Amino acid sequence: QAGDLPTMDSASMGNCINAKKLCLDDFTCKVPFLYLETCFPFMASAPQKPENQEGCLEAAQQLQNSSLGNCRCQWRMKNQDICLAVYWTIHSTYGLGNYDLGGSPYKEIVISKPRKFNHLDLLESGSMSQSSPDLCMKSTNLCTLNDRCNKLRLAYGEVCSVARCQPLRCQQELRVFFEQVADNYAHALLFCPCDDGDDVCGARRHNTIAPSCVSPARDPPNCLILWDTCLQDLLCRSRLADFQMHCCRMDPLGNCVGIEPQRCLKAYMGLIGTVMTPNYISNLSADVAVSCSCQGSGNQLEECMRIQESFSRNPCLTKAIKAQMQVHRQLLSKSSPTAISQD
Amino acid sequence: GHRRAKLDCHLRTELVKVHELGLGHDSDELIRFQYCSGACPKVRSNHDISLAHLLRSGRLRLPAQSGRGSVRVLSHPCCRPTAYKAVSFMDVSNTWRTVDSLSAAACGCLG
Amino acid sequence: GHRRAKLDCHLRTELVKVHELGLGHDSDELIRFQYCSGACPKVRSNHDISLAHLLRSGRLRLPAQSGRGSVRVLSHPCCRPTAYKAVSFMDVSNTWRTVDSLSAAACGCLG
Amino acid sequence: LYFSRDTYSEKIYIDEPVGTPLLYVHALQDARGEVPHFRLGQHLYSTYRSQPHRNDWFQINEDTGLLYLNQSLDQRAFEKLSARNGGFPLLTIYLQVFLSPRPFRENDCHWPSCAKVMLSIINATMPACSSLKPREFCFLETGLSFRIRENKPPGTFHQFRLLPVQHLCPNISISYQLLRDEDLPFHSDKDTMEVSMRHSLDREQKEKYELVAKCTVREGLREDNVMVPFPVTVYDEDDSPPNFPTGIDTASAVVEYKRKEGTVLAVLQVFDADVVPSSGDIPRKYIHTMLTSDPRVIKFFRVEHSPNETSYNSNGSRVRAMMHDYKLVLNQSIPITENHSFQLGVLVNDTDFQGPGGVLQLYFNVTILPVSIRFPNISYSFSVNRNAHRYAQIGKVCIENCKEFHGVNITYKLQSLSVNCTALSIITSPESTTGNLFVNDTSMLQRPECTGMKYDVFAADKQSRKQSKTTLTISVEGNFFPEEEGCPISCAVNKRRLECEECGGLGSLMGTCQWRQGDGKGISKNYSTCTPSLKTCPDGSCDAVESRDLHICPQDCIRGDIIGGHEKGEWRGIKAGYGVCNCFPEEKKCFCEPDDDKEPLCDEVCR
Repeated sequence: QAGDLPTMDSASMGNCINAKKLCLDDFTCKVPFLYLETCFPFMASAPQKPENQEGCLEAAQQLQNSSLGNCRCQWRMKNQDICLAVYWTIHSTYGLGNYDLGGSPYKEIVISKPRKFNHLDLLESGSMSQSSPDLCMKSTNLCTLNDRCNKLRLAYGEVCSVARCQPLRCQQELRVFFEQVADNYAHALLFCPCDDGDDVCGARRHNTIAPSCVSPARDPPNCLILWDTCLQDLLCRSRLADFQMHCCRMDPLGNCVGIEPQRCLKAYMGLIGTVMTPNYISNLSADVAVSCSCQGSGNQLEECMRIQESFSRNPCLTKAIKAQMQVHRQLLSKSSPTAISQD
Repeated sequence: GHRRAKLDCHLRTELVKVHELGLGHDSDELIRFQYCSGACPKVRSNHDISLAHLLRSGRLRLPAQSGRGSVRVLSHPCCRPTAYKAVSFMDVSNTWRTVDSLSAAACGCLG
Repeated sequence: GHRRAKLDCHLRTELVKVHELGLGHDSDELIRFQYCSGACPKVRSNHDISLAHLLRSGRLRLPAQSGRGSVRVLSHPCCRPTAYKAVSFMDVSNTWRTVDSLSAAACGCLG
Repeated sequence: LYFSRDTYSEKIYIDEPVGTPLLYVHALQDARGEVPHFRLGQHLYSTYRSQPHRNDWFQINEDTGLLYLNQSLDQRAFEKLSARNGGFPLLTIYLQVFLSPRPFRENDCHWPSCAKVMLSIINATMPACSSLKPREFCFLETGLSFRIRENKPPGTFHQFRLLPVQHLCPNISISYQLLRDEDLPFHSDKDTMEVSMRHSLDREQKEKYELVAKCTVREGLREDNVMVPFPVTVYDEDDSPPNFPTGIDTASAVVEYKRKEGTVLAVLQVFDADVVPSSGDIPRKYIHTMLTSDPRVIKFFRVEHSPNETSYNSNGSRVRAMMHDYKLVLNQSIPITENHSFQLGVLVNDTDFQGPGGVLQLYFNVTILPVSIRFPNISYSFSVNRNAHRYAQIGKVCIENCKEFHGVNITYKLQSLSVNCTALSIITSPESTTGNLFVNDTSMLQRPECTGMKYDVFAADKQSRKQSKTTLTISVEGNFFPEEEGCPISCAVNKRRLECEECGGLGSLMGTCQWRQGDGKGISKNYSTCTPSLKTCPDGSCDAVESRDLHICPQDCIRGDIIGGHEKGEWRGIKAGYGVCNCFPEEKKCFCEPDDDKEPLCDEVCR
């Protein structure tokens, strides 16, 4: 019986790799864990429905009180995929209906105050200054002036370029970029504000993650099929769960209770480079969507629409993106004080 | 000393806009253009010393190239890139482009 | 096409007296001094095209070199020897001398 | 049995008394006589669902579906539940309600046999009735939405009353109605405040009902109305047999010139008013088989099925449906001598559809026409300049309808009829089945006595060995002049008009290369370059003659490096270039740069 469970203290949450080691040293934990690994063999291509669902549920409940019960993974940890495999071995059992992934595998992170940009003064001076500096171009050039941002951006730019596009490498390098670049640079590049009707700025913002290479499918797949594809990939499933938890929690009134905008944006960026890569819908819009359709959903049209609308009609996400754009409008426009802090 | 070394063949960086590269790409995006510059005095051979002397004394009859000054003769190794790297950017139609071997990655005195 | 290729990097020969070499050997004996000259158009890279364009448009800020105009920058590979050979002669006191790597044996576009 | 909603919700305040009714869940029948029994999952799940919690507070009446508090939820209980809420301030917990007798599995809660109950627990006691706004008596903030399966027995699927608030504030007069429900298959009962179906529904008639529910709250003389959307989605079952949308079940398919594998010969459409099975399952459920045992038909033909969702108008709203395209496709190229016709039947089986008519038969009336290899009854004559270089393209010969042919392997051959003067060869360009005549031996052209040539041209189909012949007369024009010394083999090497036009090169028609002046607009398809013949090079295609030798037209055929501003062709060649593009075939390299880039022989800094 689940009974009264110890309160969850987030600080004590070790990562799941260590938790697994602890578990395997303790017979009462080892047996149910090894059994659970057969329930959702993440090494197999698709997690089929386990034959003996009862046994799996029981094993999962026994592990609730073990170190595995509330272990998490970190964003930039080594062997992240192994950690995520352990997490989902434990937590796949609790999916409440398959369109609710039940919480994020990632540990809580401290969202740092948005840092200023160095070299901003450089952009205003002499030969650097641009005739009509739209803020997306400015963000791009700010990235170029930062060693790490420039290096990682060139890395994905090369494998996502026209005539040399390698979709899988492009997705991988995009993930590396958004994971390893300082948040202020990643935010500036992705959530740069454009004036209404400025389609040049909008086109840069829309194409900055090279959508024609990342998701080259001519006619977009059905969102349910895309969702299943994502679930079969450890990283995509984890990023989707993180997004669901940090961007899609609405109270009955539909306002974003307990959603921290910066954390939601991090979850949104976490999906870039997976099969469910979200992007702006056009050169003239700040609305975002995942490229999938609800054609051919049959009786699951409502579930399909929910998946689609968790990106295209998500007030929490839209508010977070708009707020971030406003921050950058101040930071990047001329009036802002020159940046001093080093990267 | 340090000051002297700065004149030797080394990698330099210049921030340029893509359209300034003269490759026909019309974009305001900045890129870090790296190139090699500096002298290569140290490794000169007997050949170089004699050649320099003959050049200075005007002893060599160099065929003029049609209207463009004398044909080039170098009496010392040249400071040139020993490795290159591609540079990617978004052109004016916001398409990602990559130009191979656009920027120098390392320099050396060659020949 | 033979006519044009003559401008490309190739081996040239000049008959010079030993004392004209500037190596301090005082002898009137003639030697065949070979050196490399010519352009290297076919080996240029995107880097060279852009560097040439930036140089021409004065876009690169080159630090002045002490007393000899701005620092050396080459926007094309340099035509330099890729092999050398020694040359022997009898000096003014009729002693056989050999100077290593005095003459170029083959040329190439380097860098 | 199935739930009329996939998620129910209700608001609970702390310390509401035991026995407070919360909500009714409703189940609808799949077949008459089914009686629902509701069972509650043992666990509560919080927003942060990593750990379920035992359900000590909620119970359900197994027969009526009434969910109620069987233990008051006090402050201590609230704290215990929020501890597992992942730090989110608003506590939302989920219950799972199952429809037995089917065996339920706690964790496998999907509609239709399981519904989620979302309870928002407010960390405060229930406010006084007088302080509540009218809306709070009428509807919850979470929207209403209902699911009803078509063709199923009618039943009650909702009751309007907000049980907790109306239980704790009994003297408020509240009434509900569905607007304009007279002409709708739904009825809201004033007394029971229940909503039910008048009759079973047909999705193919109407798939979505966007109704409006009105609530009237009377307190003394004051009357307030609150209206909310009341959407009902009708769920599909495979109750429509496939049919022919235009009544056409037969199509004719003629195989004539287009005989290449993959050629679509004919298309027939099958319409299905249902949208189940969904696109993922269609290949398994919608089976088609070719009704033939003739191995030749199986060898040369295949049927491709591509389903697409469509929609049609019904009662003023769109209803989704499926349109299935069945294409007869050539599986392999057919010999040109084949000459017969037959009818190919194709059985289409909607295996999901139980009734009669789930199986249709399509007919393709296939006619395979023989195709003749014949030259038009004209004799070809071309002229060639004495100074033409090797690979100069003199002209093209073509059998009748050669532009139409696809998938037929035609080869052309030349046979010389003149003894002392034969300079030409011919090569077949595969895509357009034409014969390209080109100069192959220039020494012949330079002989003064060689003033003309005569050839027989043969066109043959490899497979059937059918052949046709015509005659070809060539006149030799112009006087021969020796070429400038030191000219490159390839025109493409030249970077300026002067150098270009003073030299010839492989493929040049008149002995001199031709200069193409570009538009000079950035990286453009119309780049400047020196070419043996403006007609064929550069034209973005490395044709059969050009691919014989890279020196002829490297602009179209290069696979190596292209330096400077450019865009590569899809497979090879320069699609667009900046300024002047010139090439060095030996080094397999091309350069594209503006002409003003004089070769920086010795820029001022290089001494």
